[in-house]
Amino acid sequence: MSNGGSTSQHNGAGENYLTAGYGLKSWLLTTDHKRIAILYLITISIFFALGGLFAVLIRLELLTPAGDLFSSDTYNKLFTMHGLVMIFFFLIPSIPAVVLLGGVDTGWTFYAPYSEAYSNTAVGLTAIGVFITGFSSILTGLNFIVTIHKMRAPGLTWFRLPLFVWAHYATSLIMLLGTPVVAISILLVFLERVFGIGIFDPALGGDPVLFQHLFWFYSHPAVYIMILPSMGVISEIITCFSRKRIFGYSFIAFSSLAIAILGFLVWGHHMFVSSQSIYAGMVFSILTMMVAIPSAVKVFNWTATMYKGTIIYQTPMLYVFGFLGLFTVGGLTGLFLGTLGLDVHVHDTYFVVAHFHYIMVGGAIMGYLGGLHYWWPKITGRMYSEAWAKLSAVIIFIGFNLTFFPQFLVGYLGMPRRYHVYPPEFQIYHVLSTAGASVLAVGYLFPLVYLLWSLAYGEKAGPNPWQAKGLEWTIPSPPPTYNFDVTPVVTEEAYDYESMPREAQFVIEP
Amino acid sequence: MSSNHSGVVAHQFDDAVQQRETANLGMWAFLITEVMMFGGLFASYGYYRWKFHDAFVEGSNHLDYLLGATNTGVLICSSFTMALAVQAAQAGKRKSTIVFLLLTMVLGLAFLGIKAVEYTEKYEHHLIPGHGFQVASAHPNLVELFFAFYFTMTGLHALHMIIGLVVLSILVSMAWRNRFSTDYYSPVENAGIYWHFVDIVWIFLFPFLYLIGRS
Amino acid sequence: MLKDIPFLPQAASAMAGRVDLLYLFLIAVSVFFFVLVATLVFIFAIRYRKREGGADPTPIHGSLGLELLWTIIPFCLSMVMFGWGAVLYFNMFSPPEDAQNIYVVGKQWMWKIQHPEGNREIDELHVPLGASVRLIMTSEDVIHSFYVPAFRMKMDVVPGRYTSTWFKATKIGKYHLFCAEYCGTKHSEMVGSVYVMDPVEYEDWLNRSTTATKSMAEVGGELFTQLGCQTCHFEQSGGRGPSLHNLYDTPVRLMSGETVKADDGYLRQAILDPAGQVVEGYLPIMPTYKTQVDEEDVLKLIAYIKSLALPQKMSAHPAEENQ
Amino acid sequence: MSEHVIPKGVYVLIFVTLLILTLLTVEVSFWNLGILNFHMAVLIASTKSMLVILYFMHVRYKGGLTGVFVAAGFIFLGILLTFTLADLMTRGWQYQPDTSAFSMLIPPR
Ligand code: HEA
Ligand code: HEA
Ligand code: HEC
Ligand code: CUA
Ligand SMILES: [Cu+2]
Repeated sequence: MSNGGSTSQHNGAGENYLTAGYGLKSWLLTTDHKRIAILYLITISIFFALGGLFAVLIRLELLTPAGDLFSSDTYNKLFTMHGLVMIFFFLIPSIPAVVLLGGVDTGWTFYAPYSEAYSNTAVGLTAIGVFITGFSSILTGLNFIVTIHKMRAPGLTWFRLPLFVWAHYATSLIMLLGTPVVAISILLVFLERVFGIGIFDPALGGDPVLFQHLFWFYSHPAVYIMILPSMGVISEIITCFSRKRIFGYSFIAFSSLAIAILGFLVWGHHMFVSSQSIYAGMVFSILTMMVAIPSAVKVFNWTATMYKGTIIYQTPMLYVFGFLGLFTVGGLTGLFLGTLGLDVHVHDTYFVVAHFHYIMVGGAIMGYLGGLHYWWPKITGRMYSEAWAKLSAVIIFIGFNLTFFPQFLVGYLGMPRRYHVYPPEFQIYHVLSTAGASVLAVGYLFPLVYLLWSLAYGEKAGPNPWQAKGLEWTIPSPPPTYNFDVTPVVTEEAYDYESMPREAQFVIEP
Repeated sequence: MSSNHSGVVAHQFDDAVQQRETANLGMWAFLITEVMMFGGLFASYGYYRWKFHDAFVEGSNHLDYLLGATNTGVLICSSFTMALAVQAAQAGKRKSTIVFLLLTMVLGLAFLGIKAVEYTEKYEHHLIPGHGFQVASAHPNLVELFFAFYFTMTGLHALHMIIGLVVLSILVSMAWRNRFSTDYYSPVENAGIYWHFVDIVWIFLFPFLYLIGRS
Repeated sequence: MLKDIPFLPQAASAMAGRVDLLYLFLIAVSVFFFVLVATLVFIFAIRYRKREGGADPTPIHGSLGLELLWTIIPFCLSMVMFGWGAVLYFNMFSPPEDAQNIYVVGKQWMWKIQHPEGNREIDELHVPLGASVRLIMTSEDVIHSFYVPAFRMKMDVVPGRYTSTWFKATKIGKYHLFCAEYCGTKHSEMVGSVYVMDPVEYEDWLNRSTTATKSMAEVGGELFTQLGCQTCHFEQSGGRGPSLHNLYDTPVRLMSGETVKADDGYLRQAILDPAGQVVEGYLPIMPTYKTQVDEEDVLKLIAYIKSLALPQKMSAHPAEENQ
Repeated sequence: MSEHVIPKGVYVLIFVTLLILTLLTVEVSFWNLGILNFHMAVLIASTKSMLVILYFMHVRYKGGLTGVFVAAGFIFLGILLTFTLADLMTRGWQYQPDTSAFSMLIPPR
């Protein structure tokens, strides 16, 4: 394996953001966004492992139909924690911290009146946590939107922005519009608990279905917060390893916006059997179908990008392949759920569980891992072991399908979610699923090991090991404390790979 | 406000205009989140008002619409003086900026004062939800629900007023120390936008809470 | 081996086959698109892989024609899904006129079921083959969800109001009943069985099952006297309250000027919150019975009031009528 | 690009209009218009807030981007309100003898 660093100006002597200032304090109080990013990366990795640990315990319990490993209360806490940690570790890592202190067992959907009247644990505390994080995610979103509108580098027109930025713009939009609503509903829950006023509790005159409306108004769009950044990552990687510009740039860009906006119109599809009016159900169903279209457009454009490219099987690209397949399955099964007559049967069964794991693990996590491998050299200045990386990508793919595909089947057979004991005829599927989860766990352990290993022993990466386009690749790896010495001027479109000289196309052999 | 270097352009901006526009847009984006937050409340309120119309009428009739109307007037006056303060800041008139800001604050305080009178009265009539709530009604818990919304909505609104007053007092002191110029007045402008927004919330709260079932 | 891994659950209701058909259609569409995407990715990955002497990447910006194609086709297909699903959904929540009622009360963590004939069961539901059954459900605590996979039927059971759904069993047998909405510690143990029986046997079961010495309406009638309702509600008009005879399912004019139908929900409210809807021409003097009756009592009272309605409207054994 | 400075006269005009509209909304609420009372209240409040937004908040004189932001805020607010209330208001339509009145219930505990 030869190193792309041969063309680099990187001399190892200059100060970069990793070496500028040592000590815990300089890290914790840092305002350099790259350091923040590293801290963020570490935090979410820890939370991912923690969420994974809960998942493994869930899977172990489900190995047999009887509830032999944990008590039902423990199991209920497990999946609640698993869901919360996994969902919110994507957004902001501080909610889980609050949750873990308290011990909540309401399910991540906090359904009233259950969450109020019967859950004697720390909903109040969680509420405060959500409020605080909510506020910070609002500020993040706000900051991002305004920055994009007003502070782009010269020449960086809207249609020259990397698609990653578009995706983030859409994400911020969702945070800006959705978070306040969930914040206020949590406040109402809080008031209800403290003052005993019946806002959602039917015993006092309230209506639990209203809570579901307010909750899903935020939480459906929030699922797109999880997938959109990954979609952005896919656009970056697929162009780089096809050595080709993206197919249908503006369609991909606008579909992100369409997803963000339409995403606010479909929340009722979580409530088809909640005693919501069936007419509202129909409206939500038809809109759900429409929000799927922009995702379809993206999938097809990514596929078309590979046409007549020069495909390089580097690890990040393998994750892209995985993403394309698994996201498509996850998305298509989302349509099953959006189809009214069918959702009545599969709602709150393992079919739903399989759907969102296909999208979130198969889609979002694959994107996250792809991005991690893609930018690892940039962040750390080191190359990881390609062979090990490829191996674990394959293991993850296999383990993933083994874990979650059986869940579609058992879901359609009628296995409800959040069950810790179940009828024996479902066991075979659960055994398969648990077996898959073990494979998956191994697959996730590998990157942990070889990435850490590369920090010490990996080859030096040079500024642009993939010969990638994009401003971040023009500066040394790891980047210096002040990103750019001079404000860069952008004169070309994003992903203009074809115009690169052929010999510069790629240095690392696949 | 994004920056407090008076007259100085912070390093991530190219010039004063870009900086001002950015701050302004940021304020608008923030207000969108505020709209959505109050929106959640209005949606819940609307839901129950439709569902429990009679109880909400009853609850509403316990409110003193004259005080509500007076307060609406007071708030509109304060918006007016706020608009004049922004205008004065734009024109670089330090003294009238300060005077109008102070006037706005006085009106804001008057609003809160009247609100306090109303709250006290509710307290005396045992109309505080969850706190020995008592009302002669066929469905007291639904009337209580109305008052829960009344207090949550007006309370959140009052909180916004208080924050606004704090901001205004900072602005007064900045203006006092001559921090603003015709190039740099966006703190005043943005505080103005915020203040008007709070006014708008009240413009809806007033008829929704005080004026139902009066006919 | 493969027989142990079924693909579709048992189908035991009129709706089941229709839902499965829709499911198969969606699978067909999904397989098509999945295979399409996967094959293309696969072919491109092989055909255009980086290799000695491979062609340079060709710059392609996009193609409006293709974009339209792959927007419109999925859109049309998804509209078919919507339409098909919506029709089924509508049917699922529109019980036929002749459906017989069975009452369900969910409670942490059990299902309490009452037949109009007075039989009561816990975590079990016996129904006759071929009859349309409408479930009228409510909860005493939190939200539950009544789920019978073999019927492809599910409906949330919400405290504070009645929800309803219906089914028509088509195959004799014993089927799972699950609670599908997370409801606390023993959510996964809030399960039971549904028995679909031959109508004759069902009759038999009704008579046999010992819980039912009196019909629900009869018990309701006793309650009516016990609670003193008859002090105001006489058979003829002239009491302090209106006569409840022939009231069920007829329009009632309220003091507020509205006219509402005297259905189950209305009656429930009339008993629990009389002041909420006062009948025109009467004073709001009826006390609330909120503290004196529970959900099951209310159902019984309602059954009694129903039994006071026109005889042809009510039948003691609707199952018979269906045959 | 310097800010447009709005003449005082405009502010005064808007101010007076707002006060008049406040009186009007109180007055109208005492007329017996049935359901229309609510519509009138919303109409007047919307007019008032429109005036505040356009003139006091300078949106009329700002670039299109601010307008887009404001519109976005209202559109999404509209979505939240419409869809939530639409559920409640159409529940009674369903063919089912027993659902229409249920949404009005106070249950026992
Ligand atoms: C990242 C997260 C994510 C994403 C992106 C999605 C995307 C989608 N989701 Fe999913 N969903 C969840 C996370 C996510 N979901 C979670 C966590 C839950 C459970 C919540 C809980 O209860 O705990 C859930 C639940 C859920 C439900 C409720 C199920 C129930 O409880 O009964 C529904 C119902 O409509 C649904 C639908 C969809 C649809 C239609 C999409 C669409 O956006 C998908 C679009 C993508 C495609 C369609 C694939 C690509 C397209 C093609 C290859 C072309 C062919 C296309 C056509 C023919 C149209 N989802
Ligand atoms: C992004 C979100 C995300 C992710 C990644 C996952 C990942 C996984 N999930 Fe989860 N899941 C949810 C989101 C997610 N899940 C949500 C929202 C719910 C609903 C909760 C609710 O009902 O409220 C749910 C529910 C859920 C259930 C249903 C529980 C129930 O309804 O009863 C199951 C059951 O199999 C499950 C399994 C798994 C498995 C096997 C994985 C695997 O992919 C995990 C694999 C990961 C690991 C095995 C960890 C790897 C280990 C290391 C990296 C190193 C070790 C650590 C150190 C040395 C520190 N999940
Ligand atoms: C103190 C007298 C009184 C008693 C006791 C009483 N009611 Fe009533 N009831 C009334 C009056 C008066 C009305 C009409 C005004 C109203 O709707 O509130 C009424 C109305 C009703 C209605 C609605 C009738 C219609 O025509 O729409 C029902 C149903 C009803 N009562 C059931 C009961 C039941 C069941 C009980 C016993 C558990 C009971 N009532 C006890 C006085 C009484
Ligand atoms: Cu009852 Cu779950
Ligand atoms: Cu959703």
